[in-house]
Amino acid sequence: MTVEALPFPGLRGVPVAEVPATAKEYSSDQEVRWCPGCGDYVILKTVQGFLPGLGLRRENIVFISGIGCSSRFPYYLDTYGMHSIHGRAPAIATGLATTRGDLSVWVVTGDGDALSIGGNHLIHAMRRNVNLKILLFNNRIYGLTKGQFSPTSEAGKVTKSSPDGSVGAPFNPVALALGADATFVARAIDSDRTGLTEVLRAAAAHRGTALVEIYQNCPIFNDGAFEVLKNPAESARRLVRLRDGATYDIDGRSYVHDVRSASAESSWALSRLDDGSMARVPVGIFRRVERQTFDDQVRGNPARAEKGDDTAFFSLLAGADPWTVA
Amino acid sequence: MTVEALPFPGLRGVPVAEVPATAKEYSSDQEVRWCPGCGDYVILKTVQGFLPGLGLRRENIVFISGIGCSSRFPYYLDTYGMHSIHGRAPAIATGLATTRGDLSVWVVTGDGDALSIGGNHLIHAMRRNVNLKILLFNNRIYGLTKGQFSPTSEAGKVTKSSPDGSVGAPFNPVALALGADATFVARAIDSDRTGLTEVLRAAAAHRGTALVEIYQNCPIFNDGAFEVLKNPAESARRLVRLRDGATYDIDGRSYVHDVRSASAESSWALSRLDDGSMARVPVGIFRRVERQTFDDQVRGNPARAEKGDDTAFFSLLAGADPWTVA
Amino acid sequence: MEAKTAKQIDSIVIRFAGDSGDGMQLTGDRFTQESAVFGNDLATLPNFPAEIRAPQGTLAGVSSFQVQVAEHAVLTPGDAPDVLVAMNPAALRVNAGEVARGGTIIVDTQEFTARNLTKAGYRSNPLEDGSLADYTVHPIDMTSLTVAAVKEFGLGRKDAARAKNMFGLGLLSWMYGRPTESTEAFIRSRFAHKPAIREANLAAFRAGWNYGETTEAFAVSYDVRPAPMRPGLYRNITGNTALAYGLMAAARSAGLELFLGAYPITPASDILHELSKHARFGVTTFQAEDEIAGACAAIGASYGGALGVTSTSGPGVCLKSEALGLAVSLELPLVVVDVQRGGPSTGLPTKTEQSDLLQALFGRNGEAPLPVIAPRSPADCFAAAVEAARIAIRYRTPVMLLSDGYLANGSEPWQIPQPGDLPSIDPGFATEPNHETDDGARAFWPYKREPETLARPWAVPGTPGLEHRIGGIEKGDGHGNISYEPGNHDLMVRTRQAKVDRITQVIGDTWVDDPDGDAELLVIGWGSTYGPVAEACARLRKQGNSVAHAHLRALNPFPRDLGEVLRRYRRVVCPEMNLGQLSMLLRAKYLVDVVGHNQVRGLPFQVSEIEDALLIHLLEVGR
Amino acid sequence: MEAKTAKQIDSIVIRFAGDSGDGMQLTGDRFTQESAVFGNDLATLPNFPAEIRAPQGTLAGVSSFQVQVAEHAVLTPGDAPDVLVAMNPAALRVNAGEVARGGTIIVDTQEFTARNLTKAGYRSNPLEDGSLADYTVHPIDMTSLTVAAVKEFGLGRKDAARAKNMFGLGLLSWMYGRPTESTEAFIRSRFAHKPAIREANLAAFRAGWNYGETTEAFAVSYDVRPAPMRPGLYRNITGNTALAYGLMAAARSAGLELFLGAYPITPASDILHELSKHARFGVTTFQAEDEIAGACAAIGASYGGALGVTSTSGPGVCLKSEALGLAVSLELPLVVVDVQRGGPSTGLPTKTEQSDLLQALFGRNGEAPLPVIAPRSPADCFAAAVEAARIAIRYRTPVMLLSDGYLANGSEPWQIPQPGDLPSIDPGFATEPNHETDDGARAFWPYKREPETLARPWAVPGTPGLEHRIGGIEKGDGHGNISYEPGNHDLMVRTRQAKVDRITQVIGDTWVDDPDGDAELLVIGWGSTYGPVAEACARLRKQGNSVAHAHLRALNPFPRDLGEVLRRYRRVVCPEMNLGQLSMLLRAKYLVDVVGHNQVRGLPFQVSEIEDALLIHLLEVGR
Ligand SMILES: Cc1ncc(C[n+]2csc(CCOP(=O)(O)OP(=O)(O)O)c2C)c(N)n1
Ligand SMILES: Cc1ncc(C[n+]2csc(CCOP(=O)(O)OP(=O)(O)O)c2C)c(N)n1
Ligand code: SF4
Ligand code: SF4
Ligand SMILES: [Mg+2]
Ligand SMILES: [Mg+2]
Repeated sequence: MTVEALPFPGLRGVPVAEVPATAKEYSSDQEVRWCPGCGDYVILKTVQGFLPGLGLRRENIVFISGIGCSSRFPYYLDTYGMHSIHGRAPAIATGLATTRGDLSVWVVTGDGDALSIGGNHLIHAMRRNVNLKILLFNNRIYGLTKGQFSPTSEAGKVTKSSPDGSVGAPFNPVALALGADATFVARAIDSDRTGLTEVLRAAAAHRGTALVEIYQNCPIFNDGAFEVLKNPAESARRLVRLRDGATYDIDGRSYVHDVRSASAESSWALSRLDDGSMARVPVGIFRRVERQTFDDQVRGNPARAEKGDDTAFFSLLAGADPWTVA
Repeated sequence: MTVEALPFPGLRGVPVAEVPATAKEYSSDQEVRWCPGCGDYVILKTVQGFLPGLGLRRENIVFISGIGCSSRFPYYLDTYGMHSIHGRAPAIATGLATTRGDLSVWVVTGDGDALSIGGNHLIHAMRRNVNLKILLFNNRIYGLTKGQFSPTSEAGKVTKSSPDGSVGAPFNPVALALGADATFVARAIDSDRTGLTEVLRAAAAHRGTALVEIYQNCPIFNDGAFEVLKNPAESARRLVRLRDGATYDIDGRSYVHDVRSASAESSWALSRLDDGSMARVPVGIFRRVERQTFDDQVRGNPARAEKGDDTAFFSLLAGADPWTVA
Repeated sequence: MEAKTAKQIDSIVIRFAGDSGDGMQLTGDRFTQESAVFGNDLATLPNFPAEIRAPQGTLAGVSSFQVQVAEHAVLTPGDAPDVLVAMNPAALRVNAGEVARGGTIIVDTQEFTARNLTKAGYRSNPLEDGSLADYTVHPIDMTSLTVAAVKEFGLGRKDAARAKNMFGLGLLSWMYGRPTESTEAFIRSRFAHKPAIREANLAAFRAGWNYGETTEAFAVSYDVRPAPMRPGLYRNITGNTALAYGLMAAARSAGLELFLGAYPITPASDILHELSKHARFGVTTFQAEDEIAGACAAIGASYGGALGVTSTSGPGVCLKSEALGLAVSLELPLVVVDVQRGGPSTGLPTKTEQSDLLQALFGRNGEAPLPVIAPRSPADCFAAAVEAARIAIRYRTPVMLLSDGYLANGSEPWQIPQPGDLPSIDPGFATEPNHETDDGARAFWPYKREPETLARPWAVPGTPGLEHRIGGIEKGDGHGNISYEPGNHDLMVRTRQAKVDRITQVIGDTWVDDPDGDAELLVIGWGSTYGPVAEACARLRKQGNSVAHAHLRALNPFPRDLGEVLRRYRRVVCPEMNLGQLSMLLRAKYLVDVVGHNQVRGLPFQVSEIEDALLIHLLEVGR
Repeated sequence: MEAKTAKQIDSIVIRFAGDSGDGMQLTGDRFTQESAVFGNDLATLPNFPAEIRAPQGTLAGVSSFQVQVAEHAVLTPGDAPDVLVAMNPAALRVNAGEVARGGTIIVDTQEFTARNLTKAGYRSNPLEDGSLADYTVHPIDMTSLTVAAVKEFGLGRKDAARAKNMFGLGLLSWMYGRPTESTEAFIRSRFAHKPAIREANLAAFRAGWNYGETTEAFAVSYDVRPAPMRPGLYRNITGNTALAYGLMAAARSAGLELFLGAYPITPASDILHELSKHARFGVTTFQAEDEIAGACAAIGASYGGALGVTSTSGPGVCLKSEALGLAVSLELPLVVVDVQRGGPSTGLPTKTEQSDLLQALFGRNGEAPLPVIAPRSPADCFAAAVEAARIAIRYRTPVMLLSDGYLANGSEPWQIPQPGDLPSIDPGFATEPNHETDDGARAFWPYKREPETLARPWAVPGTPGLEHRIGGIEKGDGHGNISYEPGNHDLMVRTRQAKVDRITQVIGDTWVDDPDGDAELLVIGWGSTYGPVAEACARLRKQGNSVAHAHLRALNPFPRDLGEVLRRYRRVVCPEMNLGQLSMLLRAKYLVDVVGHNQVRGLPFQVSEIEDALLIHLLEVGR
């Protein structure tokens, strides 16, 4: 196997292809079954269009998902894939990424999957900094179960399970990730192919857990949730495109955005810029710092290099005080 | 039942006693069974000493814990209590607090219980802002299972389950809480009775979820973890006692601590002040903002006030299209 | 034009099928409702894909709704549809094979384009290639007729065409002489704020009716007369709604708040949806972060003196299992609703199955017995929920209520209880010390039991003088403090089992239907197989066979007389939608050679299938 | 002084008991090790409180270690200790009642202060009030003797006194003529970096020996000669260690990385601890955030081509159950270790029980069968782990390995395998397409099965051309794409069951010990009851009775011949540390009236207890 150094540290160890597959070859033979107009389609297209650029062998890419509309994603990509159980994709991916440094491992999850039932695995993956790329399709609703509010739904949302309005403030996924000390946190919008591709490339390049929140429209149960960020008249005013080193004014204070800052000061301030009204919504990269990854450390454990031959093994079995019966 | 307004909004609705119980009356008839020297003893004493000051009826106080050494706490208090299952105390307490506005509900948990297996319930309780007081006994180790590293153990820690050193950065519980948009976050030290009492009182006064991280010594499996914060020579230099409105210099920048700030800027900066070296460790209140509580909102749902008499109920059962068979 | 003739028939099975977006569930619901109001007995079977809206026109996107209406008691939605309404080629393809030979098929020809035929996998047009020769086919351009009928309301073509399901409903309503008032009222209220759409739907509905009345194509209409039913007030109800109402009724009877901790999951979510509407009746619903939290919050609520309930499906039961063990140990009331679906794992989320029975009984660590109750029909979900709650409260125990996907979404007429019909339930909260210590002091012992039921006291926080601590570590008999004593553990394990066994006190004897009294074959079932099994037995009896039918509502404990019942027959057959779970329990407990008849297809049994299987057994036992 | 006499005995049961801080586990371990090296057969039973270190001197804080050593084969740690070493009044109080009448009790008198006596609940001093008249009591001031012996090393009194357990060990070593080299070597290496403590412990140990040798109190020493054992290299090993080594051996034999995903829980944590030491042997341990993540990470590792393992105890199995359903559906190798403890709920965390058998079999939604294997003794955990892993790999299935708290911490001599002893295991990874499509193209079908085993291919990421997607929704036979087709579901449910049933191919026939051949009574057990059952049978046979003993290692599927075996006997008795779980399975499957003998005390059966129970059965069957 050729193992080449790529411009992507996040993919170090993953073999590159002689002839990378095309976007079309990344599409599986399975019929795509989301609702007409679902934001998941454009994300799928963007991912299929972006993967060839990584130059990897298709067989060394794995997509692991939980349960939800978004979690059908792996079926549509002609890579290795697993559609697992609700909320557990980060845990499964952790086992895979830790044992297999030669794979590029992606997680696809929804706002319910990642932040409701799967919240704990998500924050632990970020804390450990496993080399995983997590795509969180946030449509602020439970799509697959037909429209209950999710932990990112705005407070007071009227849904099937909250006819009197939902109670409780929503999570801010970016702030939560920062609180868990995530090394890479970004946000993108389903329909913004350029912005999404850019963020995906940065995520792939990042060595460690990369959380990418993708605002995704669910035309059936939460249509237009992000409409103001898409319609050209409004979006220019509302979207704050993040650039490292640029200056942003927040609450009368000015912040030079430093994605690599240890204190994550600008990242934090920017993460809380949107108070839920979407008056100003940052997209792009909030944070991108280096920290040893969990899987590199496990695989790099010096003890693994010690001699583990048969002699050593059978002497381990024998222990300190064996005796012989003649 | 006398329901008096207390100086503690967090206890609004909880009946006060004519003659509050004494510290001694708060101690149950069960023999305390922690190891000699365990930090849990002093916390217990402090809590027993502090409870009478709330002026409540003993029977309206409930302590709910998970599993761990710390989670034995409820057995030793002569209030209502439940020693439940590992990690789930916040969820159980949520059900109780939501249905019973007349109770003062406390959760006792450990760093493993709250942040490992129970991480998800913890962040959701804080997101929802249920009126619970959560005491997180952080000894940076799994005590009850005899000494494995926990999610707050320093990276590289050598324990029974990590002979080659643990892998992965620890959680910063305060930062995690801020990321989950907790309305009240504080830290105290087991042996600092005054500081702990002060924080407990503020927590009791807070209406909403109050997370109190308590640094607790485990002399058996992680002895002296917080020693530098206790020994008088060092502690003065290292401890940063938080006061609202005071100014703190962090990374060359100066912050006026504002516990009530919506952006939580100083809270965040202070939460990250300790980089793990304990060179400067803030104790006291990081954040204390008001937000509607989950349980108040649920109980205050205007729909609950609508007439729900037998006529209404049987007409509900009949539905829109009943018919009569004669 | 001369008046058309109406032919008398005693029952009919109709299936509406179309794309997920075609509104087939609604159409079926309305037809059902019309029939219910008319006074027929009926049963329904909705069937929809796991995808929210699979690509239009594909086989995967087909959604259907079947209903049987009859002038006699009806227990199943029917095996094979007599009439299929297929709104597109995919719907025809998926469903045609199941239509009874000689049945009627009505299609919307507009959708039979080359493209749609290909999507459905047809190589030639079935309306033209003779492949439907065995059926009476009515090709109708419903879309165009609908669009024409609603032209005046100024809708776009797409919106106009969307009303075609009402056209179909109107046609069928005419064919079977259904009363139309309730549907018209429904349309008016549903689209109250969208006048154009309201009028279009009304117009399409009437156009369908008129189409039947006017055109030559339909020479006769049919008349299914009302079924004899016990006098009373009725409504049509689905299992999930009935179950939700049952829980509310029980809480009401006991004077308790009802607290539901749940996480959405198909096919249980509608229980959460239904209960969330009823805050006014003292119902609190908590959509938890996961199933564990849902169960735990319910335990917390029960600890505080509410009726705690948690509802889910099989995968959720997995997650709740540790918490249920805690509830067993805490001995607090709790109702756990498992609406079973196809497994294992994610399985077939929208399909039905009975494969969680052993999980309900044994899916916890240690000896952790809990009672299990299963409703047998959609409407029976009400009574079963009341019973589950009553047992939970009286015996201070979690109770598993095992519904399934078929019961959940299926519907049937239900006689609505009247004030006074509901049993009163006494929560019997502890209010004072129950024990005298050696030194004569009065104390509260949280595990001192009521001798008859072995139930422990329910002492809720806020009660002065009864402060106590409970937990999941083994507790000392009586005083309830932690105890590691070997003999105590053995005693407590046996006592918890004995308490569940005592529930035979309230569940009554086995329900057995053995009209002839000389049957040698017993069919025993549980849960939703009731309908097909009972109907199969009825048919066999009509043919002169003797067959007995026992149906279990309590799966744990079994009724006291069950062993005796089983031993009365030469052969015992147990049909289940699993690989033989109840069979195993019966064989183990009674050493009776119960023979399973098992099917795991995600669908309810067909009556004919059970009939056939039983016929063979009848031959074998020689009657 | 004249040389003391040594009396020949064939076995002895010794129990060391003291405060949690007194080092009783270590003392017991060392005595065991000395006896093992000496060549006795032996079995041990550690017993410690759930609290880390309950208050000193209290009954709750007592920790004990029992060992039986013998010149013949030994299967249990013995019913009643012949010798009790009690380091304080609490230890005496808790344990004295179990000492065999006429047995020996050695106490440290220093601890028998008024305060300690009260703490232990004594009203008068048992050393003085005659209550121990039935025993030979040796009151020795061990603390003072130890302090005096170690004076020269300059330790504080507390540290000095701490060596008193070594004094006790020295004394017992003298009494039973144990070789002392291994303990001296052990002390030297353990305290290599603390010279004062090292020397103190050595001195205390020798002082104890000399005390026995010198004083009048002990007139005789005892001689338990080496037991005959098959020639070979032996060591003493606990169940948890053996289990960990077995997993490593299996992975090694298969050429796979071993990945353990686990969350600490008593009594399974030591498996995690042990495996975490062996990175050099290709072992990765992942201490997960919870049990769910532990199981899921192991599934991820298996998907990537490692041997995924997850270890836990009953409450953890609850949490893993949804993930295990996924593994059943994915059909990937996985070993799930459940070290059973007292339940339900948190139960008795440090005690043993066999009450998770039904959970192992049925604790998942839907029909989710998986094989279950149970070791029967501490050393057997090695072989059972190898077998579980082999089945998991060969049949592509999760396998449940059911150990228990007694096996986990108990120990016995184990014949160490030599290179070449281990079976070779072929993971048989898929490397190329396995299917030809209609149009003649080569394709990879992830659910196309090997006809003999019904196992599906294991195609790991990184293999070119085999890209495929798997998941927990029902899969179409062969191609493995999502399928909602009813017939396919029925087929897949039955195929998964058939695959597990085929494992009879490799598990062999039922292990039956029926030396006389004319027994009418069969005792059937599983797991850790092997020792007491086998010993009870041996005793009964010595008394001239015929009794047969079958012991199951595979609980799912059962061996092919099991029904036939059961039917050979007039009576079948099944002793279990639960309320009758295996009994139920056997009764259901074979319709044989298996009679349970059940005990749920958190402790292994006593041999005598089983003997007594069987005697009654023997009388009843008339032999
Ligand atoms: C254990 C379990 N609980 C619940 C469900 C039901 N369920 C499936 S997906 C889902 C939530 C989907 O929401 P989200 O993750 O936001 O994905 P979306 O469908 O919106 O893409 C739920 C509750 C399940 N499949 N498994
Ligand atoms: C489901 C489950 N998993 C694991 C355990 C074992 N367990 C009990 S407490 C504990 C961790 C204790 O650590 P922590 O919460 O920090 O409490 P401490 O003992 O340090 O106070 C673990 C892993 C359990 N009881 N239940
Ligand atoms: S329900 Fe919403 S998220 Fe799901 S497929 Fe349909 S549009 Fe997409
Ligand atoms: S192990 Fe540690 S935390 Fe637990 S009781 Fe002992 S000292 Fe306290
Ligand atoms: Mg969503
Ligand atoms: Mg801890």
